Amino acid sequence: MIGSLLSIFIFPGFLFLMVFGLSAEFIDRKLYARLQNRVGPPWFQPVADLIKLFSKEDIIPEEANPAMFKAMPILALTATITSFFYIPTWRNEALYHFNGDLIIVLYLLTLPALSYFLGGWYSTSLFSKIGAVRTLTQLFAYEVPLLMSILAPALLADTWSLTEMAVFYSAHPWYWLFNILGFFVALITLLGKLEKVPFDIPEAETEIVAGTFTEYSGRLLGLFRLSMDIELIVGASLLAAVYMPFGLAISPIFAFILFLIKVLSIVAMVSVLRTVFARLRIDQMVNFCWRYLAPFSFLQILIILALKGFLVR
Amino acid sequence: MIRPAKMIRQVLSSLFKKPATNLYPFNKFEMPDKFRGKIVFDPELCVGCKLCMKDCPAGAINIKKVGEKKFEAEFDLGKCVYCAQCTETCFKKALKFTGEFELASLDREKLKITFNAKPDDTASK
Amino acid sequence: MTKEEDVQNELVKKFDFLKDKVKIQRSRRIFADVAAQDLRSVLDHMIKNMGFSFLCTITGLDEGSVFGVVYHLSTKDGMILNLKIRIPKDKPTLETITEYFPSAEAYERELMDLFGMQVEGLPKGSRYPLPDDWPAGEFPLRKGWKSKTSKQEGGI
Amino acid sequence: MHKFTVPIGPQHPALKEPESFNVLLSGERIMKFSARLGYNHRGIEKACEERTYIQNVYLTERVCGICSHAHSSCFVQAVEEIAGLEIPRRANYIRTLVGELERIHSHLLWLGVAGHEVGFDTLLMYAWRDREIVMDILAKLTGNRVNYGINTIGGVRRDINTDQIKDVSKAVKKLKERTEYYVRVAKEEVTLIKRLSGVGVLLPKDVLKLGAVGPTARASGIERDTRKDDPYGAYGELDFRVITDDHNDVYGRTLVRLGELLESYKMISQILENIPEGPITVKAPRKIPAGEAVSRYEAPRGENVHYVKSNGTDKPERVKIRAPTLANIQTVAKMLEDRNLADLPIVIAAIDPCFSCTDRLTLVKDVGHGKGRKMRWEDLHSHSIQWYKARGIDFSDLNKKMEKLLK
Repeated sequence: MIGSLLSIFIFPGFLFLMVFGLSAEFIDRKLYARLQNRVGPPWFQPVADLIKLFSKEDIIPEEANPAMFKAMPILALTATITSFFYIPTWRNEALYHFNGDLIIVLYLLTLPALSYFLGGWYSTSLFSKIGAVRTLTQLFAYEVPLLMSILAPALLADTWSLTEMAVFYSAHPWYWLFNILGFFVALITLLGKLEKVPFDIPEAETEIVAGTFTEYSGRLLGLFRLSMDIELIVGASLLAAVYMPFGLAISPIFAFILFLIKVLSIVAMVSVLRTVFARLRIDQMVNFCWRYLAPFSFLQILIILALKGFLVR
Repeated sequence: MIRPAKMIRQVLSSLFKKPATNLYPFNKFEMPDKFRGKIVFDPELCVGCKLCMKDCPAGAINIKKVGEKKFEAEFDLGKCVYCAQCTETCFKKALKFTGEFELASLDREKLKITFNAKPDDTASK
Repeated sequence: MTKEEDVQNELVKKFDFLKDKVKIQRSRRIFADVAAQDLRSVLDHMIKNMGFSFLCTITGLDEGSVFGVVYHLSTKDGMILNLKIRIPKDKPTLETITEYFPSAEAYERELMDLFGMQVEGLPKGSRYPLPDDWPAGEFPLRKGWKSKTSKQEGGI
Repeated sequence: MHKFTVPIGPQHPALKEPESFNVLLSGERIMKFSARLGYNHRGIEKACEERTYIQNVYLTERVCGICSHAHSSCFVQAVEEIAGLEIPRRANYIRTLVGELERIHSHLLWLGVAGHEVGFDTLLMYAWRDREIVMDILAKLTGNRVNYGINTIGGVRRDINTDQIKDVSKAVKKLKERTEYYVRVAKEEVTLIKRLSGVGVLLPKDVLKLGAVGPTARASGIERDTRKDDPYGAYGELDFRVITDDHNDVYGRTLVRLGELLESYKMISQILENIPEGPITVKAPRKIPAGEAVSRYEAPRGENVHYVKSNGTDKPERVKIRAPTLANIQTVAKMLEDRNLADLPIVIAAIDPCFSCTDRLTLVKDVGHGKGRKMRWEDLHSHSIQWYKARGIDFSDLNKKMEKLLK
C-alpha cells in the first residue's frame, strides 16, 4: 500500500510530474524565445507564475455554478496524472497495466478538453462560451486522426495494452520504423490537444480575450495551467512510448535518461512547430484535419495491415 | 510556390545567433550623442526675458527673479516633453539639453527641480 | 489655361451667383463662397460632372455672429475645392450630404457635438466624438467656451 | 442559431487603443457591427486655438505616436502657405527623408501587429527587431525615437552631416534585404496566406463611396497617393511608383504595405544622393498674417488633411485635423458583413487604425461645479451613488454589503 501511495504521490506520480511539467514548460518557452531571437524567461519563471497564481484570490462569477466552476480544474489535473501511470516510460512495463489500457489512456487524455469546455460553459461569460464551443469543435476535429494513428502500432503488436506493445517492439527491434508516418500525424494532433499555436483557437487571446479561461483566476487558473503543462509531458511520453519503443531493456539509469531525452525532443519539436505557424481559423482547422490528417492516418493503418501479412510473428 | 513553415530556416538559424534583446536594467544601452534628454539651466547667463516660458509647449518652465540681475528657474520634469525648443529660443544660450533620460520617480514633487542662482552678494556683480 | 482656371470658369458659367466668389489660392487649391440654399445644386453639379468624387472633410468655424461650414472636396488628381457656407447662429440647421458621401456622417456628427449645429436627415447612430454623459448645452469649439482643466492637469 | 451581442473594447487585447465595437453574432458569423469612438479624445483642436504657432508644432506632433512627423509636417506646411514662406530645398529634402523613415517604422510596426493578430508571433518578434534599425537611425538624426521634433515653421531644426548619410544608407541596405525576406514569407507561408486572403473584402466601388484612403484604398486597385497627386516637400523631384494591388482584401493590403516599404528605400537613396546644399531654415514671423490654407500629407495610414485659419495674431483661429483612420473606419463595417469573429481583429488591424489621431477633443472633469477639483476615490464612490440614487437606482445597500465584506 505504502509503495503504491509513494509511487502515486512522489515518484512517477504528482510531484515528479509537476517538476517535470514545469521544467518542460520552461524549456518550451526558452526555446520558443531563442527561436525568435529573444533572451527568454529565467529558469524559475514557470514556478514563479504558479506561486503568483496560487497566492492570488480566485473570483467566481455570480451567475456561474460554483461547484462545477471549482471542480473542472481538479478534474483536468487528475485525468492527466492518472493517465501517466499506464504509459510505459523507462521500463518495459508501466506502473499498472492490463489489456485495454491504451483506450483508458486515450480516454483520460480527452477528459481535460472536456473539462475546459465545461469550465468555459459554466463560467457563463460571453467570451468563455465562445471559447468552450471552439474547444469542442476542435476536439472532434483532431480526435479521430489521433486515435487512428495510435491504433496502427497497436495493430502491428496485436494488443490493446501499451506495455505489451513495448514488449513486442523491444522483441522486434526495427519494426517501429513502419510507424513514422503515424508519428507525424500524432505530433500534429498533439498540437491540437495541447492547444499550441496553429490550433490554439479556443484560447485565441486576440479574438476572445482568453477563451475558456477568461473568468478563471488565482488557484483555479493555476491548476488549469499546471494540468496543461503535465498534459504536455503525458502527451509527449505517450508518443515516445508508442513510436520510439527502443532502448528499454538497458540499465534503469540509462533508460531513464533516454526517456528524458525522448520526451524533451518531442517538446522541442512542439515548440519549433509552434514558432513557424500562424493560428488557423476554426473552420480551416477542421477541414485541415479531415482533409489531410485523417486520410494519412488511414494510410498508416493500411500500411500496417499490408505488412502484417509478411512479417514473421 | 507555397510551402508550409517558410520561416523554419531563419528561425533555426537564430538559435545560434546572439539574442537581439538585452536585459535593460543589467546592461544599459547608450543613446546617440545628440539625444534630447533632461534640460539644464545656467543662472549666470539668464537675463529674465521669459521667452522660453512663452515658447514652452507644456508650460514646464518658470523663471523667477530672485535679485537684481539674478534669476532662478523652476523646472517641472513631469510636464516637460523634451522638445528642446527652449534651448533654441533662448538667445543667451542659458538652457542646454543633456542626454539623460532615466528620470522616472514615484513622486511628482521630486520631478520639480529648481536651478537657483549662486548665493554670492549682489554688490560684486 | 491651367486646370484651376477651367474649374473656375465652368463654375462661374454654370452658376452666375458665383460671379466673383471663386478664387484660386495656389495650384490645386480653390476657395469658393456659396449661399447656404445653393449648396446642394453646386455640390450636385460638382460631383456629377466635374469629377469631385472625394470628400476630404467638413470643417466647422465659429465666426462670432455666424457659423461657417467648409466642405473640402477633391478630385482624383489632387485638386481641392473648398465650398464655404454661412448659417446664422440662432437657427444653425444644415442638410446632410450622406446620400452623396456616406463617410460625411462622422464629420457632420462632429459639427453637431462640437458646435451645436443641427444636421437633418442623419441616419440613427451613436454620437461622435464626445462621451454620452457629456453635459448638454456645452459646445467646446465655440469661441466663448473655456476648458476647465486646471493648470496642474496640463492646461495652459 | 441563438444571437448574442459581443462587446469588444474599449479595453481588449486585440485593440491597441480604446475604441469600442458592438458585434451582433449568430454562432461565429458577424451579423451587425457598430463602432463607438471618442474614447481617446484630448481636445487638440481646441488646445491649438489656445497656443502659439511654435507650441502648436509640438502639439500636432502628439496627435499620434506613429505618424507624429506626418501631422506636424502637414500643420507646418499649412502655416508656411498662409505666411507665404518659401522654405529652402535642403529643408524640404530633410523633411521628406524623416517622413519616409517614419513610413518605414510605421509599416514594420504594422507588419508585426498583423502577425500578432493572426497568432503568428514570430513575425511580430522579427519585424519589430528589424524596426529597431530604423528607430536608431531616427534617434541619431533627430535626437528622439518617436516624437522627432525636426519640423519648425520655415524649415527643419537639425542638419544632416556626411557620416549620418553613410549610416542611413547602410541601414537602408540592411532593411531592404530584410523586407525582401518578409515579402517572400508573405507570399509563401501557407498559414499566413490562409488567414489573410479572402478576409475583409472591399470592392473598388465601395472605396470611392465610403472614402477609404491610403493602403486600404490602394489594395483595392484605386490609385490615390497624395505624394503623386498633390506633391509636397521634395516628392516633386523624386521618381517612385504608386503601389496598387487588386486582391481587395487584407492580403492585398499586406502586399501594398510591403511594396511601399521597398519604394521608400528607393526614395531614401535618391534623397541621400542628391540632397542640395544650403540653409535649413528661413526666419519665420511670430505673428502669421490672416488667411486660411488646406494642406495634405500622405501619412503611412493614408491621407492627412489639415485646415488652418489664422487671424493675424500669434495663435491660430481654427485648426481642423482629419486623420486617415476616420475615413477608413467607415469601411470596416462594410468589410465585416457576415465574416466570422476570428477575422475581426485582423480586419480592424488591416486598416492600421490609429485612434489617437481620430479623437482630438477635450475631456472635461466636473463641469457642473464650475471649477475643476480632484476627486478622491471615496468622493467618486459616494458621488456615483448619489448620482444613481437621483435616477432611482439605489446602490446604498451595496455599501452595507461592502462593509460586511471588509470587516
